[in-house]
Amino acid sequence: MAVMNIREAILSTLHAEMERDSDIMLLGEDVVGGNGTAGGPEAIGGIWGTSAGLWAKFGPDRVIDTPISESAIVGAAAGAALAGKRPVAELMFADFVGVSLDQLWNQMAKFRYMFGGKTRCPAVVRMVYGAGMQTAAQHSQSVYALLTAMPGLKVVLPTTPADAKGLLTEALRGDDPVMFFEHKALYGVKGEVPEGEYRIPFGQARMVREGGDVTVVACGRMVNFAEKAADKLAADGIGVDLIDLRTTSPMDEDAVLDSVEQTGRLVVVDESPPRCSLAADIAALVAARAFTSLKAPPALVTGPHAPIPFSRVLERAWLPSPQTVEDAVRRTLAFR
Amino acid sequence: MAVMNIREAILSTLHAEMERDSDIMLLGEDVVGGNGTAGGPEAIGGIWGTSAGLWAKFGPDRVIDTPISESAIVGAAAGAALAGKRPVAELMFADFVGVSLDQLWNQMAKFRYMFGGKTRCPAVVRMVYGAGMQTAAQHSQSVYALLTAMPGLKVVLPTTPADAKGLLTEALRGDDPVMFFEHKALYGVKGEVPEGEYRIPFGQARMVREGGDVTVVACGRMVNFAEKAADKLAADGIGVDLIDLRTTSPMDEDAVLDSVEQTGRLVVVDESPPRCSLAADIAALVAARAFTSLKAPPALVTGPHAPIPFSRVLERAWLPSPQTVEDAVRRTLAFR
Amino acid sequence: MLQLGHDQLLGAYRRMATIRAFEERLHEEIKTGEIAGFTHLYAGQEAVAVGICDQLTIEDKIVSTHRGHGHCIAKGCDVKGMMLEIYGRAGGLCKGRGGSMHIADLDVGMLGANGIVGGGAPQAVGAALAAKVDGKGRVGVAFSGDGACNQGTTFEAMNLAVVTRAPAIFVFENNHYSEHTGDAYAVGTARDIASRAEAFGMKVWRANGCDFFDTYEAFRDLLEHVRGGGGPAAIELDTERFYGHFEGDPQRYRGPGEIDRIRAERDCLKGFRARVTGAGLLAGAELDAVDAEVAALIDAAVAEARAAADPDPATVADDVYAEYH
Amino acid sequence: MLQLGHDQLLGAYRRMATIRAFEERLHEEIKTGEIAGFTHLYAGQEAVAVGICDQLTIEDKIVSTHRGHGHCIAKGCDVKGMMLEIYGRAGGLCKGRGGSMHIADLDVGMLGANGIVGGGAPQAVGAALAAKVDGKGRVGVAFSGDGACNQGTTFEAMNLAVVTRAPAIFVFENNHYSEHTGDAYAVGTARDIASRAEAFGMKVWRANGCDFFDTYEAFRDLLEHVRGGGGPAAIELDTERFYGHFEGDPQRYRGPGEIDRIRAERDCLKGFRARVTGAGLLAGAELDAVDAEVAALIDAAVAEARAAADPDPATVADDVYAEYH
Ligand SMILES: Cc1ncc(C[n+]2csc(CCOP(=O)(O)OP(=O)(O)O)c2C)c(N)n1
Ligand SMILES: Cc1ncc(C[n+]2csc(CCOP(=O)(O)OP(=O)(O)O)c2C)c(N)n1
Ligand SMILES: [Mg+2]
Ligand SMILES: [Mg+2]
Repeated sequence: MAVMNIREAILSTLHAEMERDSDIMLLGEDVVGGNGTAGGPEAIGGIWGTSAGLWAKFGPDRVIDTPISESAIVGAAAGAALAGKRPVAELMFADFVGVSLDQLWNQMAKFRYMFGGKTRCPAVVRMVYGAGMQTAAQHSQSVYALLTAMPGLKVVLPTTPADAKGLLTEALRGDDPVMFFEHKALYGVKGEVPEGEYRIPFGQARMVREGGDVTVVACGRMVNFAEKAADKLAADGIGVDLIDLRTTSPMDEDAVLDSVEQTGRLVVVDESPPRCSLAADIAALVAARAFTSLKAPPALVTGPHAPIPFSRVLERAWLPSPQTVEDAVRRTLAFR
Repeated sequence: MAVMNIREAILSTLHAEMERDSDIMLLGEDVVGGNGTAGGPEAIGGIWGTSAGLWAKFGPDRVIDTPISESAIVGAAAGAALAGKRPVAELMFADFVGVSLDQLWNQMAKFRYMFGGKTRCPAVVRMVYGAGMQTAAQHSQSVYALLTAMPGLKVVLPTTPADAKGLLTEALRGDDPVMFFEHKALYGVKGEVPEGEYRIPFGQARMVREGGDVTVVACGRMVNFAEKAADKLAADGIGVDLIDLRTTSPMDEDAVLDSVEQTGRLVVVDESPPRCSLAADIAALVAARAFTSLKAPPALVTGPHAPIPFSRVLERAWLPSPQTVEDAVRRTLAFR
Repeated sequence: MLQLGHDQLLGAYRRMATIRAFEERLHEEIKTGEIAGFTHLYAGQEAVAVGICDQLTIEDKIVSTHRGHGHCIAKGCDVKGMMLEIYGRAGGLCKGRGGSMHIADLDVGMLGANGIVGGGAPQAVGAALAAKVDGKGRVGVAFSGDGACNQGTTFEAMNLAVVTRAPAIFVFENNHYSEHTGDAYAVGTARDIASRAEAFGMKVWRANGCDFFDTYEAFRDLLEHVRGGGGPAAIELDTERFYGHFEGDPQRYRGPGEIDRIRAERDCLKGFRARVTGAGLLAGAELDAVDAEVAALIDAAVAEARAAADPDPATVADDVYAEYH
Repeated sequence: MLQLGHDQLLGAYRRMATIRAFEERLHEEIKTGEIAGFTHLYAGQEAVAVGICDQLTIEDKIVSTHRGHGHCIAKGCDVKGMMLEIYGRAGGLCKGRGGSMHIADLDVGMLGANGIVGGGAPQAVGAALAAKVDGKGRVGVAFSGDGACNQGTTFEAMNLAVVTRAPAIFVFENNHYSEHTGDAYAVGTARDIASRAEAFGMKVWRANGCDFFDTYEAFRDLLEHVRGGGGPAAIELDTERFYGHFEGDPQRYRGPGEIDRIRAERDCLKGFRARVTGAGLLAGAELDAVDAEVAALIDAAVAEARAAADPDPATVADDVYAEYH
């Protein structure tokens, strides 16, 4: 086991997998950096530090800086995947699905189905998401619900360095398009990472802790918030089943349903506005499939139906927090 | 009252409102048709027949044919709205939100909020949606959930000619961006339409019928399917409260909750795949806010988690139907 | 023209004639009401698809448009499989899931028709970037219409290809209409599509897309440039569509006698026949024989498609993923 | 240059100096950690924003970029309101909801900075189409960087403007970098952005964006063309950014001595001062007095911003809609 942060886990996994499989190629804006400048290529190496050294090792045919053209980036990944490669496209911010959605949704996601199941499109689209750093309305969004809704895509959100490695490796070995979400506020999170080959199958949630009194389902950075809440609740003798979904498509429905069948109480924490959200999706799942177990109404902890504001205090008010999770748990437990 | 179909209701409303308000302008692909051809402008007049005669009456500055450039169409509407006009942009198919999402989601929807509430962006984006005519995976989708999820947008889905008039008029008089959905299989639906000014406030559902045994919530073409199911159920003495949402953002939560408080049973019918859908949204709403009234698990009638297929039999298997709605109602009622 | 041998010429004729017969037959079949959805016929543009695809190998990739039948046939898709697909049958090339607008066959390097105008161009660049990694001189080809050249994706794709020196080829089939709007209106005032590609620094060619030989020769030069590592290139073909935008289009935007004129003066099949028989390269009887074979093939395809089984509704959600836990 | 009177010249200097002082002060303030998020400084490009906006009226609309402070100040946004906004205060121009990347003031015709590269160009065309309906000779202006010129929306916007003959103006500020990549790499091999606009059939101008007078004069001609109904036009300005892409950028992509050189040779403020004092149009002391006033204004703005109240968290979901039932 090596200790590293999520950024390092992603970078080292890309290095290892690109070495192993010469079909993997990487493209995006400034993933090399410095092209066409006096400083020369790799003057930067990816603005998030997740592609440093790849260009030098694998060359310009496999590590490609692109113009600011997200539709072309994702579309080229789609085409390269159809042509037999395993492209990894990087969206500098997940918000840029706005300028590339068609290639994700109507192209990549649908090829296999439209073409009668005879096609594989193993493209991985890495995208940096999430609020908490005052990057405001157009650079802070968590668009996983939008993509989870789209048949043909898989959606992955690691929250630990080990999961980052295991899930990225799995994405690069599979045959379907994968939306790989990296939270900008989690890159520095450290943890132990298994050495050597390490894969985590999609659709298997991580049981972060078992407490038995209430089921809290979360993903991404919200898992950390929920953990903090769970710590405080534990001090009062309240036991939380905390489920980190890891992948929202496919989703580990059994993990959620099994837990709710025990606890009878559900809190979902989702870094997004409430409407047609992942939180709603999970609450509906539980209401429909664990109805008789439910002892209290499902509680949805989300942002408000509003864009994400810039100001520190407003952004904090927008986001769920350990406190709002804790409050929701207590309210849910108080329900009779 | 005049009898007309939805297509005619939309066209006549556009004529009337453009006459009344010189700030209204229309833009889209082939909304005039024939530009740059021997046949000349208005050789066609809109491929859906919803803009015929507007160019001749209001001239080329207010009725504008565009190249195939949906981002520019929606973006130009956004800009014209900021500049004080009331643009109506047409997306020939709602699926083309894929190539224009940024201008809808990160621009139009967010201006007012990002700019501190000092801005209005009264753009109406009309888009043609829905399955049932074998237009396959890229021309059949019902993308209202995706846009309902986005704060700053209003989402409207008329199902009758009267509603088409009343809701479109309201959209053209309001100060917010409105996503106006026209189902391609509903254009020919006929009905009575009030003469003169007629507005329907957003956020007020239409109670299609009151039956008291079960609440069925639907929108768009699914309302018609639900009505057929309700007819059959009525023959067996089962009374359906059928709610046509009309607008999904804002949504008439009270209409849904009030009905479920009476019936204790909910069926939602949604022409879309199940994940993070409007169906899930409503089921979650009810589970969270009418928990104690619920006597059975909410039933979600949606398409499967798959793109929409071309083949007639497959498309029929994909879509909800009067039969699947009826079955869901019976299952819900059978639940003890 | 003289560089093509007898079999090559006959093969080219066969493919063009197959496309024409396929489309003309569809035009009739659609009237029966048995084929629904959108069908966009390629008749009139055959010289483009065949003049280009005849010079590609099975390893070269093409990406097509909503008007894709011609590209499919030219690249080698099975004609019966296509007909079954358009009828929505289980035995169709895409099991009835795609229909006319979404035919693909990756085994022959046909990466898909596309219902989204402009959707394909970036994908062709991706295929070209894949080819570049392999270093075997393969290319990625994007077919686009004059309307598609206005879509942002097409521009982005051209620039990306130039920046990365991808062996990508942009084929602009200018049939002068995007739906019901003329290129004189929609393609800016410059009107010429190739000059846009030039502004990205690409080498461009222009040819008569109703003339197989002109198309073939221009594309031969272009292909030599691209395969030789000269970077991406574009070609604009002046061509004609013989039918409406989609089946059902009243075509009120056409000038009086326009269709008669283009059919009389710009029919690539008639032109081909006149040239090869005039030069004594192929005999009229040989071409007649091909016509007869093609007619029989299409008859058989339609008969098979009409009789074929629909997909099993229970399979509606299959094939969404390679695997989904 | 001689056409500008004393007050116009002094005003132009004041606006350029205000932008420079605003940005240089922000560069310092950001180090205190009190300003978070992304801040992109406009220093070095002042001659563009001012050379252009000085010729626009309050009824003309501009759409800006992520690097928007200069455009805002040049178009007349309140400087204190901007500073408060960048500090995220309740009294900010956008109530603290937008921050540096989303400053707008519709009352002065500034339709917004934009965090999405390429997002603004179609909106400027929309504003231009609105102006066309009104028929009063107003224009819509899109500022775009050399990086933004590769985004599909920018191309679509140019074509749409040409097709509709909208009084739209595309201002390409080529500062030779998009983030950490050079224009020599990312803008195809043609390198010149204006020639792309030309390929759409637009009239184009090119000027030295570090020279106020060159920019001013070229834009004057352009504006005459557009206001006169000549259709859309584009101008490419060769300019420089003095700081990193965003605050915190290590700028390893710069050549040795590059920043010193551009500051020495291409500083539009120094150039302006030399020209106007050399020609005897303004006295050095007048300019010094402006510098002092500007410094005082920025000091006051920062002091006010530091002391100002944050927004009330309870308002987080206000202002999403004009009304929402
Ligand atoms: C993104 C998108 N916008 C609009 C359409 C509707 N549409 C289908 S074909 C077409 C015209 C295409 O014209 P062109 O590219 O010249 O191809 P042609 O039909 O002439 O072959 C349009 C507008 C679409 N399918 N996709
Ligand atoms: C759609 C989109 N893609 C990428 C980015 C990230 N980004 C912000 S600024 C920038 C570079 C822009 O370069 P340019 O247009 O030359 O403007 P400059 O920064 O030089 O003023 C990039 C890539 C973005 N904000 N939006
Ligand atoms: Mg065409
Ligand atoms: Mg730049």
